[in-house]
Amino acid sequence: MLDTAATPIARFEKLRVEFQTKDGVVTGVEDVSFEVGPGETVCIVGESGSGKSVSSLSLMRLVEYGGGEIANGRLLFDRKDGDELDLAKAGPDLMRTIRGNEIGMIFQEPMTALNPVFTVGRQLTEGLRVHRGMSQRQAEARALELMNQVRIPEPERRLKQYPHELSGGMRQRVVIAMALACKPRLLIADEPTTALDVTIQAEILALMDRLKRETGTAVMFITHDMAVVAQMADRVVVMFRGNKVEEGPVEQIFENPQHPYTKALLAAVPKLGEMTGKDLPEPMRLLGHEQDEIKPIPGTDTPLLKVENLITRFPVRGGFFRRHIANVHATEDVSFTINKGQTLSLVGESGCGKSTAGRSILRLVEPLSGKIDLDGTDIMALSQSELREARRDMQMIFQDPFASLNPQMQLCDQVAEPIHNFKTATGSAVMDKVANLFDRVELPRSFMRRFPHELSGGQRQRIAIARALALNPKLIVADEAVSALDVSVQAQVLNLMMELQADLGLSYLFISHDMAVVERVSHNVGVMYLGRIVELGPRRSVFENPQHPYTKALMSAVPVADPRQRKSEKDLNFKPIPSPIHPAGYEPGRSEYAEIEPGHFVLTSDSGY
Amino acid sequence: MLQFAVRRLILSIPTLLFISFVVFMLLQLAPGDPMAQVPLTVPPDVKEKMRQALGLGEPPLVQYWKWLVQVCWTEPKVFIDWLTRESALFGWLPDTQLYQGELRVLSWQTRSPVMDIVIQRIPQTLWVVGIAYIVAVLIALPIGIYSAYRQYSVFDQAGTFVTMIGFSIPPFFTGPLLIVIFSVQLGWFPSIYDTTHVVNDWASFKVQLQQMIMPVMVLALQITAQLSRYMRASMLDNLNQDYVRTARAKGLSEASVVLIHVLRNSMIPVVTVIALGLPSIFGGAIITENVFKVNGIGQLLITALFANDLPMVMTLTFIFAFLIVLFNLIADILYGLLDPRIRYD
Amino acid sequence: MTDTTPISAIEALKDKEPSKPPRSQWKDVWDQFTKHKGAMFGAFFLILITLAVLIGPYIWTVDPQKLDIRNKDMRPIYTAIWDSTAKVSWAKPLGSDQLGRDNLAQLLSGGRASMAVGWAAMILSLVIGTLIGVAAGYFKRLDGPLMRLTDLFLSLPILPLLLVAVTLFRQPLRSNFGPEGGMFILIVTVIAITSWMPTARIVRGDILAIKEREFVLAARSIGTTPMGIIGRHLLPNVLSPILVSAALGLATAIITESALSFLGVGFPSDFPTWGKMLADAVVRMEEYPERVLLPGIAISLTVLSVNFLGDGLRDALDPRIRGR
Amino acid sequence: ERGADGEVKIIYWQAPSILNPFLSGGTKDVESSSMIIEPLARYNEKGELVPWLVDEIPTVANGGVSEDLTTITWKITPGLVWSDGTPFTSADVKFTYEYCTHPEGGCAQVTKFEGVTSVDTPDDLTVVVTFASPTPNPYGPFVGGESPILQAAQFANCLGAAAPSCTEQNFGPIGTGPFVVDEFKPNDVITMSANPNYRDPAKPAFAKVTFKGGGDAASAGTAVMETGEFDYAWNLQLAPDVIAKMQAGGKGVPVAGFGPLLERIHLNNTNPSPDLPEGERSTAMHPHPFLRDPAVYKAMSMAIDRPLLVEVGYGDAGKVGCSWVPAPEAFASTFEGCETQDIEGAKAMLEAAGYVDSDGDGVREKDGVRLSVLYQTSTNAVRQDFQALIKDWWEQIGFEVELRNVDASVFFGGDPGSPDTFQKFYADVQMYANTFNGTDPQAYLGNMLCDKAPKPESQWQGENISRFCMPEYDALHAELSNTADMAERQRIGRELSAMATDQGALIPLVHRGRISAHASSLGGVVLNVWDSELWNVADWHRVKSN
Ligand SMILES: Nc1ncnc2c1ncn2[C@@H]1O[C@H](COP(=O)(O)OP(=O)(O)OP(=O)(O)O)[C@@H](O)[C@H]1O
Ligand SMILES: Nc1ncnc2c1ncn2[C@@H]1O[C@H](COP(=O)(O)OP(=O)(O)OP(=O)(O)O)[C@@H](O)[C@H]1O
Ligand SMILES: [Mg+2]
Ligand SMILES: [Mg+2]
Repeated sequence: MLDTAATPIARFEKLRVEFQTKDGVVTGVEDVSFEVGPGETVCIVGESGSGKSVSSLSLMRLVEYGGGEIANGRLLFDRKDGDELDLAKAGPDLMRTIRGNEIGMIFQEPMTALNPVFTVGRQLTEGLRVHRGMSQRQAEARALELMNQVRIPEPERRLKQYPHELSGGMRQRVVIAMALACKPRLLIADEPTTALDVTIQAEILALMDRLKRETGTAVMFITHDMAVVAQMADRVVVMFRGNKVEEGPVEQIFENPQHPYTKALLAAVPKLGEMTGKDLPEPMRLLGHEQDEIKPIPGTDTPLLKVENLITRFPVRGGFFRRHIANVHATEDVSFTINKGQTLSLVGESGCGKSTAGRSILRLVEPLSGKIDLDGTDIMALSQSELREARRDMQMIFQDPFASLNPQMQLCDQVAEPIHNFKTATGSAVMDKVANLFDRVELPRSFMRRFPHELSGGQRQRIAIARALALNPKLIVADEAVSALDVSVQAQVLNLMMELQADLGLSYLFISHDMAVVERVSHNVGVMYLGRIVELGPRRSVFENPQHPYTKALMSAVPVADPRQRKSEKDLNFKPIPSPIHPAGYEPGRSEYAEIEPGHFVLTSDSGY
Repeated sequence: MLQFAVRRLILSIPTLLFISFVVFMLLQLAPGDPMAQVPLTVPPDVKEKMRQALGLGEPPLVQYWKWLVQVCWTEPKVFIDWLTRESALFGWLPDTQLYQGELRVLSWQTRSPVMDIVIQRIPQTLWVVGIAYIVAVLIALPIGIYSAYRQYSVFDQAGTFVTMIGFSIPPFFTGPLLIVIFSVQLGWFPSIYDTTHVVNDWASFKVQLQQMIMPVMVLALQITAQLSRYMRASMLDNLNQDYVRTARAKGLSEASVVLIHVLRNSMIPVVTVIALGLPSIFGGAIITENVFKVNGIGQLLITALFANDLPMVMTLTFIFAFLIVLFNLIADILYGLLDPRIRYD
Repeated sequence: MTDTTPISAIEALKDKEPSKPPRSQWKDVWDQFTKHKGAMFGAFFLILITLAVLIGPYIWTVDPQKLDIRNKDMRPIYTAIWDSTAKVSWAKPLGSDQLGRDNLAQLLSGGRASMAVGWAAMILSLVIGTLIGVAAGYFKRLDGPLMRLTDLFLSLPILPLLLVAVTLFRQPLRSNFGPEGGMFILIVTVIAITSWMPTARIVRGDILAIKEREFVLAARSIGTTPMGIIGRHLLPNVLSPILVSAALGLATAIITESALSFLGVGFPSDFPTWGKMLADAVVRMEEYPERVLLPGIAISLTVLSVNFLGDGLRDALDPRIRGR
Repeated sequence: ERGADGEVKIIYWQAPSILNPFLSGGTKDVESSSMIIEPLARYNEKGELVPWLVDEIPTVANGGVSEDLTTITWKITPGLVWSDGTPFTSADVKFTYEYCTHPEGGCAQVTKFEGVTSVDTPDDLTVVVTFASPTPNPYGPFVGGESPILQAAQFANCLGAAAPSCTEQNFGPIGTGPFVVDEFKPNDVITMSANPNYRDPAKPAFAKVTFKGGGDAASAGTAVMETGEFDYAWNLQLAPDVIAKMQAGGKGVPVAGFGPLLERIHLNNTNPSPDLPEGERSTAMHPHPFLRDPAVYKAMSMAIDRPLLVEVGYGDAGKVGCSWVPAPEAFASTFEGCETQDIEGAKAMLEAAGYVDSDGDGVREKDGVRLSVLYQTSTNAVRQDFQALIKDWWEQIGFEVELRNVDASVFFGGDPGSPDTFQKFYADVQMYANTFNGTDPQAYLGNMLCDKAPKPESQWQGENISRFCMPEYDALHAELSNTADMAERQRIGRELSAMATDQGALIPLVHRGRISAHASSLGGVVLNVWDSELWNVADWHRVKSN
């Protein structure tokens, strides 16, 4: 298995980690052995809960703080002076000198990984002063150097800022700089880009790649995103339910997967460009479902929802009298049409106004102006009680399946709630209907009495879908409905949604930032930037013939699930997004479009890009 | 931030006026008579004359207006005069002489300006209630921190138990108990607080310490119980945060992880709780002050209440309301200062 | 790692199902609850005390207000163990007070009063606090006025309020509910309306946070009315701070009632409560320590039990904690 | 020798709030100021008048009081000086009269000057007080702790409406007494030091006084008798066993003295029923349904075990109370069966009068009138014990008793708007204590005159709390006020007092004394109940223990 001559930096041998919980012992990692050689990037992939994080935390000996215990196995680490050390048996003092010094770690959530009450500078210098014994001044100088290394604009100023004042991408760069501060020999990156926008993800990945090459650090990269693996890895370790199921060089894994799980995983990854040449969306071919027939979903051409010139702004209050001084221009002059049985996707970066557009249609936020026509009903003209009625026809699925379910309520009650609200069924009919809905979303009826936390992410999202279906809506607004899910689960949920569309003739407004997913599911696509739709048209024509420069940039940022097509940092050049806040009274110009193909519109007026 | 503070301050004026009006009307409704303490041997018509002399005959609204003018206009003038005349801080400024002998808020019991008495009472209240608060904070925080760090350990369980006991025993029980043990049986500490005692050297400081120790302990027990619960909960919230893992991954020692990273974050809600509790210092601790004869503000309020000394009760309540509103504001500002994510603008 | 036992691909993509069979919600709550030692301790003592004060007077039928001047100042029976000269009698197992009233009977009926005041005031203040907190947190327009109202109540002194209430409402209450019932209602009301503010603040803060969670938006989008959102989604999620307030509130109410008795503005003198027994006995603490200790222990034990019970309930009612 | 004994510490559990007795009238204020300012003459522990700032007490015999009883002439001791060194003159005395009788001053002691038409000062040392009518007892003005002399120079600007704003004067009056105020913290503590200009160069023995106020009687007793922190504690209203326990502490001793203070139950002679319209409740319009029946109130009195009340409530500080005027001795009346409880007799008496328990509910009734009484008093531990005991006894003889206690500040505060004042008397019986100043009960006996009943028209003001009304009584009292002969006055006094108890105005319970405690090492304490307890503080000294 060894393909590096040098001694590996870290070697996991038969690692087993257990957690003591109220329900007895839970095994986080059952039996894992692999190694990381010097200068090598090893990607660890696997679905959520497969033990990726636990393995890496074990190496840092941080699992103990989460209640875990290394029950078995050795964690050999090659120290700088050449002798091998079993970290599993190292004492806490010794571990402290290794953590942050010889092993650096980057965590998943840049939002929460930084202490909100200390400045970036302080958090960066801390490790340096502990491990390198630097003075405050030396440490600051080194911090500045690091900030430059990770290419943060205006590094001096950033050092004095607090984490919340930085954007997600910048924060993640700070976290990387922090991990690199003491020039560790091994860098562990636990899903460093999962929470980021595609464009930022692309930049961070490129940055890590460059740093690895420049410093020669070995990297253990944890992710569940196969496309990212393809971009980063030298070698791949596939984990499944606490075990390593496959290991090998990246090309081999992608081109010739051995283990059924790896195969299934790869099959579930939507790849940008897969749908090239097809007009209509179609479900994915999942392993184990090969026998199912893949049918494109034609939909109809009768419009269901017509949105015209939708403008939603959030007032910003300020000044001494808390007067309305500015507006967040969240959606600005947005128009589109969704046909019955078809899907329109909105894509764009975080903060571009996708969610606001979706919510405005249901009037969950009040639009400022515009016209919303749902199957002949003028939504904007409805009173509150009429609106409630109208919402029967349009439902919503939210991004975070955990946050969108009430943790205190049983699942059947949550699914039954809309039925009770509108009294569409009474008595025992309610539970029958709920049971049918469970069947519909392929959940066992035995789940009906469970609570949300007892379910996996995918299952939870199916509950959310079931709830949305309870009233037989015509339109479902799916706001990042699959973004938080594992690829395999995501594929299942997507297929489910498409299946429902085919069967029930549902229309979707599908909001996502994942281009590959959007390509898979949509009939039409709208690309949003700074509150406006910059490009709108049939999916095929937008994806195969992008016209607006922003659309092009977005496409280029999407990682490709092919290890032979890697991107370098130089290819990437994204402008920071301007602020959507304008002083009160500012009236932006109207959106003007050019129709370059039938139904394919490109914004010609200023978009801010 | 400054703008926020000023805005809130200005907004609190109508609130305070409303509060004072409600309290005034409430006290008007309250039964009782300032003449109740005058012996029965004094005939009613004489009492009636005494009442007249206090201005009791006027309609309530007139009384309220007079009181308001006195509190909000005359008293500040007197205070500024005092500042520029006698205080060490502003004594160098020329004497302003704003006060021209207008009628000040006079207590019905003592026929002297209420504010003078309040100023007189503040030192002992601060010594006892204030120090009890400080002691409580100093005890409660470490207990809370350690309990959270070692959640469900013996220390944690014992701490919970003891603080709960502290919370559930009323001070009119602990007070006399301490007096019986330490004053009567052991003779270590005086049972009566000497408010005239002046601290000017080590020996007198020791005396002060001795007479303070019991009331401070009784009060601190109560406050500790509550604060340590807050501290513990807040620490527990933060100990599981991601940034704690980041700090550990940097190789920081446990001490600095807990005492710098976690503590700083956990203190944010606790500091506001502490700040919101501060007005209660000035409100005094009625029962404890009564038991140990620390004649502080609490005792002042209760005697004034029982003597139906309306101007005194009214002014004290108003001061208290003012402090509550003020410390609400301070707590908000502190929150903003401690937590950089919160910005007021 | 080995392909000898191939995992079928379809299974590989299936989520792991929770291994436990689903159980009834209340059985789950109960199981979690019984695991909490403190809660069990709390529940045990609370039930014991409640039973004692409820049923006790029917078993120990001595009238607590019955004067028996010849048998005054009796010691509890157990003092005979170390002091053979002590004045004890089985007729007065816990001794008697300076007017010969039976301590046990007083303790039992005093407990009734204290517990009743504690529970009633706590529940009332919780209801007020929760209502105001929810209204302020949920309806933006009400937030400012309601929070100012909270400030107002925070600065209201409890004593004059009680005196006002006594004069204004005693007569009508007395004629409707009898002298003790009337005073009970007054005291409970006054304690409640001077103690709901912390609950309101906490609830408001939590509601503000929870209101932003997606499931509330989801509930709105499925047509749940504001009342339904509050009742089904918000309230269950603020249950745990409310429970904590409840535990503290019961303790404060019992202690406030006793402090009022101590200051002489509480119940009629011949109506025993634990707080009053304690306050009355403080002057004779040295000769008759049991007269302070017994009610003191009763108060502490109740408060302690309720606190632990609250802790346990909070854990048990939260399905997330329960799941672990 | 002056100042030789260091410091004396006095604790009053009610804190003095002002040192000008004319503006307060509260006992604590009168007594604390009595160490500083003094009257011309005062009562000693036996209730006898003793000259204080004068050489002798003026009487008809020595010509000091005119034959027609309309003037009294005081001769001030020559050479007296105020503590600031200025001479004490008759002008100060006259000023004090003007100060207190100023119509806008709200003087609490104005009754002391009742009937006075003028105060004249023929010379610096002579004061002539002229009364409008013959006054058999002319020792009201300038006599006793309530009527001390203020310094004219100091208070000159404090007349009338200006009186309350003279904080400095009210907090530190210049006097002739043994001590001068160093610092006065209202409602907290007074520090005083020996008056350098005190008339007796050897006194006072103490150089300093700390006069602490606040807390409760129990802790004051503890501080003197158990911990020895204080030397003198005033008015320990505590149960006898508690005092005994404190005394066992060994650091101090209680002392008791008896004045005319009587704990009594007033019987409402009018109907307090809440069913009556407001304004008619407890007024002469409606007589009480059963309390006017001698059988009823006599039975109530008989059922009471007064010795037991004394034992439970006051111990050494109480005696069985049989007379409305229990002291001075010569005025005290008594009645049969006062000392002994007679439950059976009481039952029989009720039975005979037709009060029987016909419906078996344990409560007697007659003609549909149930013997149900509401029994109110002020909030106070001993009173509550009494209530409990008396309730028990009355229930034994077939009454139904409901207890109520009202906070003292409400009960004794004459707020006409409050239903809970003792003057409104919205109850059937109520219990409290009352007394009179000095040794002459004439004014006190006047409290049962028919027209002194509180009623709505008089804003419920009036001393006749029981609403007792008997023309014979009024006539006899008129006779008293015209009688100068001492023996005759005493006879009439006894008769009036007996009349009030016999005719159901009140039931005397306990003749209360006052218990104070002083440290064993404090000498010279002579408890005086007729005047300020601190009347002879100049004689106090430290007992040298060996
Ligand atoms: N603190 C803990 N207590 C109990 N069980 C735990 C704990 N941490 C992890 N586990 C268990 O260990 C297993 C592996 O978790 P781990 O966090 O390593 O998954 P992961 O592969 O990193 O998933 P994700 O992609 O969601 O981060 C999970 O099944 C989880 O239930
Ligand atoms: N309730 C609100 N009040 C004020 N500003 C808001 C509000 N909701 C959203 N915004 C602002 O409106 C803009 C668009 O937000 P929106 O949530 O629609 O973006 P998005 O495209 O959905 O982003 P993401 O991918 O992060 O969900 C952002 O700048 C956001 O800060
Ligand atoms: Mg993970
Ligand atoms: Mg969004």
